[in-house]
Amino acid sequence: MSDFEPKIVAFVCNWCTYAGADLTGTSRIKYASNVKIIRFPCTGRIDFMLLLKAFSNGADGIIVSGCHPNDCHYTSGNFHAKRRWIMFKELMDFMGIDMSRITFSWVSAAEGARWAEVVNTTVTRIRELGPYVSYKELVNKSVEEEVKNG
Amino acid sequence: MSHSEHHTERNTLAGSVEKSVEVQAHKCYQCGKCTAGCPVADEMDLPPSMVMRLLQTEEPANDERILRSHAIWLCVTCEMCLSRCPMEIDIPSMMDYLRQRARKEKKVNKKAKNIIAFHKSFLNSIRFTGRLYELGLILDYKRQSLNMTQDISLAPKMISRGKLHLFPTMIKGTAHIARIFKKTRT
Amino acid sequence: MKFGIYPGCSLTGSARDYNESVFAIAEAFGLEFTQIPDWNCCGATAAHNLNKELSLALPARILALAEKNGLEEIIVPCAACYSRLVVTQHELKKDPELKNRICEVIEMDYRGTSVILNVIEWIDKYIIPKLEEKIVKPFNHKVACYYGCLLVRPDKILNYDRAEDPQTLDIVMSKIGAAPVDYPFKTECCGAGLSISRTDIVSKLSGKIIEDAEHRGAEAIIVACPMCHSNLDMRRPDINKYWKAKYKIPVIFVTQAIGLAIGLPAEKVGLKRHFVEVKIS
Amino acid sequence: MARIGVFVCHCGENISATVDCGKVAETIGNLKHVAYSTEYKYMCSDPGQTLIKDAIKEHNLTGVVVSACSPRMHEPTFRKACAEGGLNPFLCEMANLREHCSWVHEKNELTTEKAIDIVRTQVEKVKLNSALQPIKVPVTKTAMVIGGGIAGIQSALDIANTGHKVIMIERSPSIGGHMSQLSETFPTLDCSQCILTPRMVEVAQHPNITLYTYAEVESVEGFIGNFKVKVRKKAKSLDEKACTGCGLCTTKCPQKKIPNEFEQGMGMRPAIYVPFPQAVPNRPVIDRENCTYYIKGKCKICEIVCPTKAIRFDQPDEILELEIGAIVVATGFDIKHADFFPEYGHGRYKDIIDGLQFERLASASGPTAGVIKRPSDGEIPKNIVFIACAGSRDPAKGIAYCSKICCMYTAKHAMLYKHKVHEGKAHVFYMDIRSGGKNYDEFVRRAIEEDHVNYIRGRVSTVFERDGKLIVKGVDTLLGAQQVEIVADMVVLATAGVASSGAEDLAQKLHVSYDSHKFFAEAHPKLKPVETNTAGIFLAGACQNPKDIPDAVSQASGAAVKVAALFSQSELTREPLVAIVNRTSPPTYSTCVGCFMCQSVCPYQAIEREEFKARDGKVVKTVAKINEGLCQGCGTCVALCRSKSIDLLGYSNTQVYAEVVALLNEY
Ligand SMILES: Cc1cc2nc3c(=O)[nH]c(=O)nc-3n(C[C@H](O)[C@H](O)[C@H](O)COP(=O)(O)OP(=O)(O)OC[C@H]3O[C@@H](n4cnc5c(N)ncnc54)[C@H](O)[C@@H]3O)c2cc1C
Ligand SMILES: Cc1cc2nc3c(=O)[nH]c(=O)nc-3n(C[C@H](O)[C@H](O)[C@H](O)COP(=O)(O)OP(=O)(O)OC[C@H]3O[C@@H](n4cnc5c(N)ncnc54)[C@H](O)[C@@H]3O)c2cc1C
Ligand code: SF4
Ligand code: SF4
Ligand code: SF4
Ligand code: SF4
Ligand code: SF4
Ligand code: SF4
Ligand code: SF4
Ligand code: SF4
Repeated sequence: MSDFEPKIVAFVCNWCTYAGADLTGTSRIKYASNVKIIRFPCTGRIDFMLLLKAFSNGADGIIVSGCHPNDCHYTSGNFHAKRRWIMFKELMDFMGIDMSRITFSWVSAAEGARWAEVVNTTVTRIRELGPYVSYKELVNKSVEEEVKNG
Repeated sequence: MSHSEHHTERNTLAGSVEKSVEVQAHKCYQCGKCTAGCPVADEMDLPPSMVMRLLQTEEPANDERILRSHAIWLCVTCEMCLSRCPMEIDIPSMMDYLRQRARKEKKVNKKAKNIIAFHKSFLNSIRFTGRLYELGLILDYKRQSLNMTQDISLAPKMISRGKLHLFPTMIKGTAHIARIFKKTRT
Repeated sequence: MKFGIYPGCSLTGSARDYNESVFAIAEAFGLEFTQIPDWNCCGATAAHNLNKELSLALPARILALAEKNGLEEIIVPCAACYSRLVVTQHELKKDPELKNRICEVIEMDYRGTSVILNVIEWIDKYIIPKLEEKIVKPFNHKVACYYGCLLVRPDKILNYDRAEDPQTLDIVMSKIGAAPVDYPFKTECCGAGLSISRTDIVSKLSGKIIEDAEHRGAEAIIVACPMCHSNLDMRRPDINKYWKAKYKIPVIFVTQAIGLAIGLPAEKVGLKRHFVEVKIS
Repeated sequence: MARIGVFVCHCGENISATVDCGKVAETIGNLKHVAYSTEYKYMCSDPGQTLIKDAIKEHNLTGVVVSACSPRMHEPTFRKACAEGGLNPFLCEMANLREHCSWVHEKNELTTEKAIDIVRTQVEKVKLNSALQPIKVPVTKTAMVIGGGIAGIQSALDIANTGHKVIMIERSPSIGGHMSQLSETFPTLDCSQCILTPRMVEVAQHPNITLYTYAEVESVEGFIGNFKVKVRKKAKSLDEKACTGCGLCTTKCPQKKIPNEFEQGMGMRPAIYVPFPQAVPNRPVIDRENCTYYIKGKCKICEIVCPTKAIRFDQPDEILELEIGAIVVATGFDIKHADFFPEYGHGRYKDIIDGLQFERLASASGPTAGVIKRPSDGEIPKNIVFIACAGSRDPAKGIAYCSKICCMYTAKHAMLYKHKVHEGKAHVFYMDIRSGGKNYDEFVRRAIEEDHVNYIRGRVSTVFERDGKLIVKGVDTLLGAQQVEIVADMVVLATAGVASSGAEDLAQKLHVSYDSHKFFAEAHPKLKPVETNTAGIFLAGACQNPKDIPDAVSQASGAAVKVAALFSQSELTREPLVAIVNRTSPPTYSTCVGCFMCQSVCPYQAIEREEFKARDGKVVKTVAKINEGLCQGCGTCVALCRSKSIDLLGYSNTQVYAEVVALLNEY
C-alpha cells in the first residue's frame, strides 16, 4: 500500500483554518501535497451532501476544519459550531460513512504548524486505510439519486 | 473533550477518592468555608480544608498524613461543610471513604482507637441480633476500649427510667443479617 | 389509613419516651401504625463509617421488607434512621448497578417505591389539619427549635425547606401556641455518634447549643431526633461538668409538646423518663 | 459561452521555484472555456494588473482566475483591477498557489500537479460566478443610547460631540446610574457626585442629545442603519415644561413612607419625588403605585400646592416611534442583596448590609450625612467585618464568575471606615485580592499598611446575631485553617454583581445574545468587545459584565467611535455575498416549504417571513426571505435547508459542487 497516494479534500472556513493554512505557507512549514483545500465562509455552510459528493467523486479522505468553537467569526458562542459538529457526525454515521475517513479539527488563523500536523496525520491515516471504494459504489447507486433529485 | 480527560489515571489518594466517591479534590479552591463551619475542626489535626489541600498535592507523603490523621475519625458526618461549600464538594462522603481506606491499609490513628472500637461494637451488636442491644454495646465497647469507668453512672439511671434493656431483642431474620454482614465483608 | 412505622433501635430503648409520645398522639388523632415486620437496625453512623456497602444494605433490607408487606408510606421518627433510609433510597435510585448488587446482598427485591416521612412531615400531613380543634392547653412557652443535622442535610437529597434556617418545626410549635426564639444553633451539630467514644466533644458541642437556647430565654429545647435528645438530655451532667455550668433547660420532643397541648398527661408522653426534669407543662 | 482568463504568477521565485508555472499556464490554457492563459513574474505590480485589464478587453473575458497568493492578501487588488478592466469584480477568483502550494511542498511533479488542480478548481468555479452588485443600505444618523449610567452618559456625549444626534432612554426618573449612589471612588477616592454631576448636566443641555427618562424600549425592528424603535414614555403625571422643579409638592406630599430606592431602602421618600437632589432632570414624578390618589381616589395635595399647576393626574403613557441608525446598550448591572444569603441570616439582621448600602452610609449626601451608623440603632460600629466574594465565585449559588469590582470597593469601604472611625477595627474576609489595574494594588496595600485593615484569608461560614452583636464565624487559612470568630457590630457583604433586571427581556427585543447570567454578549471576547453579534448594536459598561468606572467609560468611548464610524458613511456598502431564497412563478412562488428551520439557526436573525397573497388577499404561501442588510453570509441556513431553497451568493451549491468535482477528477 505504500505507493498509494490518497486524494483528500479539505473543507475549511475562510476566517480560521484557511488563514491558518496561509500561515503554514508563510512559515514555510512543509506538508504532504495530497490535501487540496476548498474555501467556505464558515463551517456552517458545509453541507453534509458535499461530503457525500466528495466521496462519490473519489475522495479517500476528507478534512473539515474551522474556527475553535469560541472564535467562530459568525457567532459569539460555541453554540452553533458545536451543535453543527455533533449533527455532522450523526448524519455521517447514519449514512454509513466510515468515520475514520473524516478528520474534524479546529485550526485557528494562528495555528500554522497545527494545520501541517492535521494534514500529515490525516494523510498517514488514510494511506494506511487504503483507497475508499466501498462507499463510492454504494453512493453511486443510491445516494447520487437523491442528490440529483435534490 | 475537557482537558482533564487527557490525564492518565492517577495512582494517588485524590485519584481514588475521585473514582470511588466522585469527589474531585482539585475543585476545592481552599476558601476554608468548610473548616469555618465544622463543629469539630478545632479538635482536628487536619481541618477539612487542609485535608482537601493535602489531597491536591498528590504527594505520597501527604496522602499518608491524611490516612493516618485523627481528623478523619473525628468528623461526625454532620454535613455542614457540604451544605455550605461553594464548590459543592462532598467532604462527608470522602471522609467515609478515607476512614475505610485507613482501616484497610491499617493506618488508623492511635487516638481514634475508641471511636473505631465504638463503631465496631455497634456493628457487632447488630451482627448477631439484628438490632442494637445498647447494654451489650456498652459492655463490648468497654471491653475493647478498656475505658471501664466512663459512663458508670449512666446505666443505672437509664435502667431506672426504662431506657436500657437488660436483654437483647432478637429479630427473626438474624441469619439473614449475618449473611448481609458476610457478603459485605464486615 | 395504615402506615408503616420504622421505630429504629433507639425508640425501643433509650428513646422510649419519644416512642410513647409518637404512639400517644397517633392514638389521639386516630392514626394507626404497622411496624415493619422483623425490621433490623439501619446501621447508623457506624456502618457508613466503616463499610459503605453495609451502610446501604441494612436500610435496603428495611425498605424491601416494607415493600413486601405493602407498606407504601412509612414514618421514621428517628432523624438518624430517617437520614439513612432516605440516603439509601436516593443512592440506589441513582445507580441501578449498585441497586442490583445490594439486592443480591439482601437477597430480596427492592423497588424503591416507599414514601418515607420524618416525624415533622408526618405531623404536617396528618396531625396539623386536625390540630386546632384538639388543643386544650396551648403550649405557651418560649422555645428553641433544634433540628440538628440529620433532619435537614444533605439538603440536596432531603429537599428540606431552608437548610440554613429551617422553619417547619417552628411552624408546628407556633401552631400549638409556642413562641419560637430566633435561634442560630438550629442546625449545628450536637456531636451525634461520638456520644460514647468522645463524650468530651459531645459535651462541648451540645453545651453550646444549650447555652444559646437558655441565653435567648427559651424555656425548652424542642427536638425531633432521639440522638439529639440523648446528647442534650442524658448527657446533661457531662455537659454541665465540661462547661462548669448548671444548665437546666429541658429538652422536649415535638410529639411530647403536641401531646401536652392536646391534654395528654406527662407520663403518657414519656416526660417522666427524662434526665433533665421537665417542670413546664 | 464562458471565456476565462488565467494569470499564473511567479511571485519572483516564491512560486516558480517549486511550481513549474509555465506548465501550469499551458495545461490550463488547453482547458475548455479558457480563452487566455499566461504567466507573469509579479501579478500584483502595475504591469501585472495592466496585463489583466488589457486581456479582459482583448479576449472578451467573462471570468478571471489569478493564480498567485492567498485571496486573503490580494483578492481586493485583483477584483478592483477587473472592475477597472470592465469586468464585474465578482467574476474574479484567486487560486492560492503560494501559501497553499509552493511554500509548503517540495519542488516536484506532484507539486505542479497540485497547482494545476488548484487553478482548475477555480476555473470551474468562476465559470459559475455571477455578476453581483454591492449592497447599499442607507444610514439614519441618529443613535440611541439605552441606559443613563456613567457608560451611557459617556457614550452619548462622545457621539453627540461628533455632531450626530443621540436619543437617550433611561428607565428611572433620573440618569446617573449606580455611580450617583457612590460615595468616593477608588483608586483616587474622589467624590463620585462631584465628577459625575457635571456630565449629567451636560447630557441634559447638549443640543444633540434628547433625553427621555422614565422611559423604556418597547420594541426594535429593522437592521443596521435602519432600526425602528418604539419607546414607552411612562407617565410622570407631570407637565415637565410647566414644572419649575421648586420641590414644594414633594415636601407637602403626605405619603412619605416609601422605601427610598436611591438610599437602598435606608431612607424614605414621598409618592411624588425626585430620586436624589442632583437628579437630571430635576423634576418630580408621581409613583402611581404608592400615591394615595391613585390608590384611594383622593388627596391631590400636590396639585393644590403646585404654584405652576404642573400636575397631570390623567396623563397617559406615551409611545414614541423613532428612526435610529445605531444603538448603544448601557443598561448596567445590579447587585445581589443581603437576603440572598441564608447562612448569613437571609436579610433578617438589619446590620448585615450590602456594598451599595455602605456607599450610602459613607456618602455625605446619604441618610446619615456620611457618618457610618449601623441601621439597627444608629450606633457607630466599633468592629466591622467585610465579606468579599459574597455570592460570587460560588457555583453552589449559581454564580461562578468573579464580580471584578468588589475587591476594590471592599478595600475602599474598609479605608473609608477607618478614616471616619479611627478607633474602629475593620476586618476583611477574602479568598484572593483581585486588584489588577493602574494604582489598584497600591490602593489595597494602603488599606492594609496604612489603615491597618485586618485582611483574613478565608470564607465565612455563618453570621448570626446575639445580644445585638453579629457573630461572624470564619477561618484563617493562612494560619493552617484556624477557625476565627469575630464579634462585630456591622457586617458588609460584597455581594455579587449581576445583570440588571429586565436585561434578558431587552436582549430579546434587540435580538442580541446574552450569556447564561443574562449579561449582554460581545461579538468576540478579545477583538470585538464593544460589538454585539447584531450589526449596528454596541455595548458599553456593566451590562456586559461587572466593571468599574474606568473600564465602563473606556468601553463607552469605544462604542461611541463605532457609532461615529458607522455614521461617517452616508450609505453602507456590503459585500453582496449573502444568502437568497429562490423565487419561482405562482402558484409555487418558491421551492421553500416554509419550515423555517433556517430561521432558527441564523446567528443574525436575517431570515424573515414573506407572505404571498392571492387576489382575494388570502395568504396562500409563506416562505423564507433573507434580509440583505442583516445577512452576513455565513451559509449556515444553506447547509440546513432540506428543500435546497436557499443558496449563498459566491458560494452557491453549483459552485462548490463544481469545485469538488474538478478537484477530484482527472481532466
Ligand atoms: C458598592 C459599589 C461600589 C463601587 N465603587 C466603585 C468605585 O469606587 N470606583 C469605580 O470605578 N467603580 C465602582 N463601582 C462600579 C460602578 O458602580 C460601575 O462601574 C458603574 O456604575 C457602571 O456604570 P454603567 O453605566 O455601566 O451601569 P449603571 O451604573 O448600572 O447604569 C445603568 C443605567 O441604565 C439604566 N437602565 C437599566 N436597564 C434599563 C432599561 N432596560 N432601559 C433603560 N434604562 C435602563 C439604569 O436605570 C441605570 O441608570 C462600584 C460598584 C458598587 C456596587
Ligand atoms: C507573556 C504574555 C502573555 C499574554 N497573553 C495574553 C492573552 O492570552 N490574552 C490577552 O488578552 N492578552 C495577553 N497578553 C497581553 C497582550 O499582549 C497585550 O494586551 C497587548 O499586546 C497590548 O497591545 P498594545 O497594542 O497595547 O501594545 P503592544 O502589543 O506592546 O504594541 C505596541 C507597538 O508599538 C510599537 N512601538 C513602541 N514604541 C514605539 C514608538 N516610540 N514609535 C513607534 N512604535 C512604537 C511596538 O513596536 C509595538 O509594535 C499577554 C502578554 C504577555 C507579556
Ligand atoms: S468549602 Fe469547599 S471549596 Fe472551600 S475549602 Fe472547603 S472543600 Fe474547599
Ligand atoms: S461532615 Fe465532618 S468535616 Fe464536614 S463539617 Fe461535619 S464534622 Fe466537619
Ligand atoms: S500577486 Fe501575490 S503571488 Fe503574485 S507577486 Fe503579488 S504577492 Fe506575489
Ligand atoms: S410639580 Fe409644581 S410643586 Fe412640584 S416641583 Fe414642579 S413646579 Fe414645584
Ligand atoms: S396625590 Fe399622591 S403624590 Fe400627590 S400629594 Fe397626594 S399622595 Fe402625594
Ligand atoms: S472582585 Fe474580589 S471580591 Fe469580587 S468576586 Fe472577584 S475576587 Fe471576589
Ligand atoms: S428556506 Fe428552506 S429551511 Fe428555510 S423555511 Fe424554506 S424550506 Fe425551510
Ligand atoms: S447566510 Fe448566515 S447570516 Fe445569512 S441568512 Fe443564512 S444563516 Fe443567516
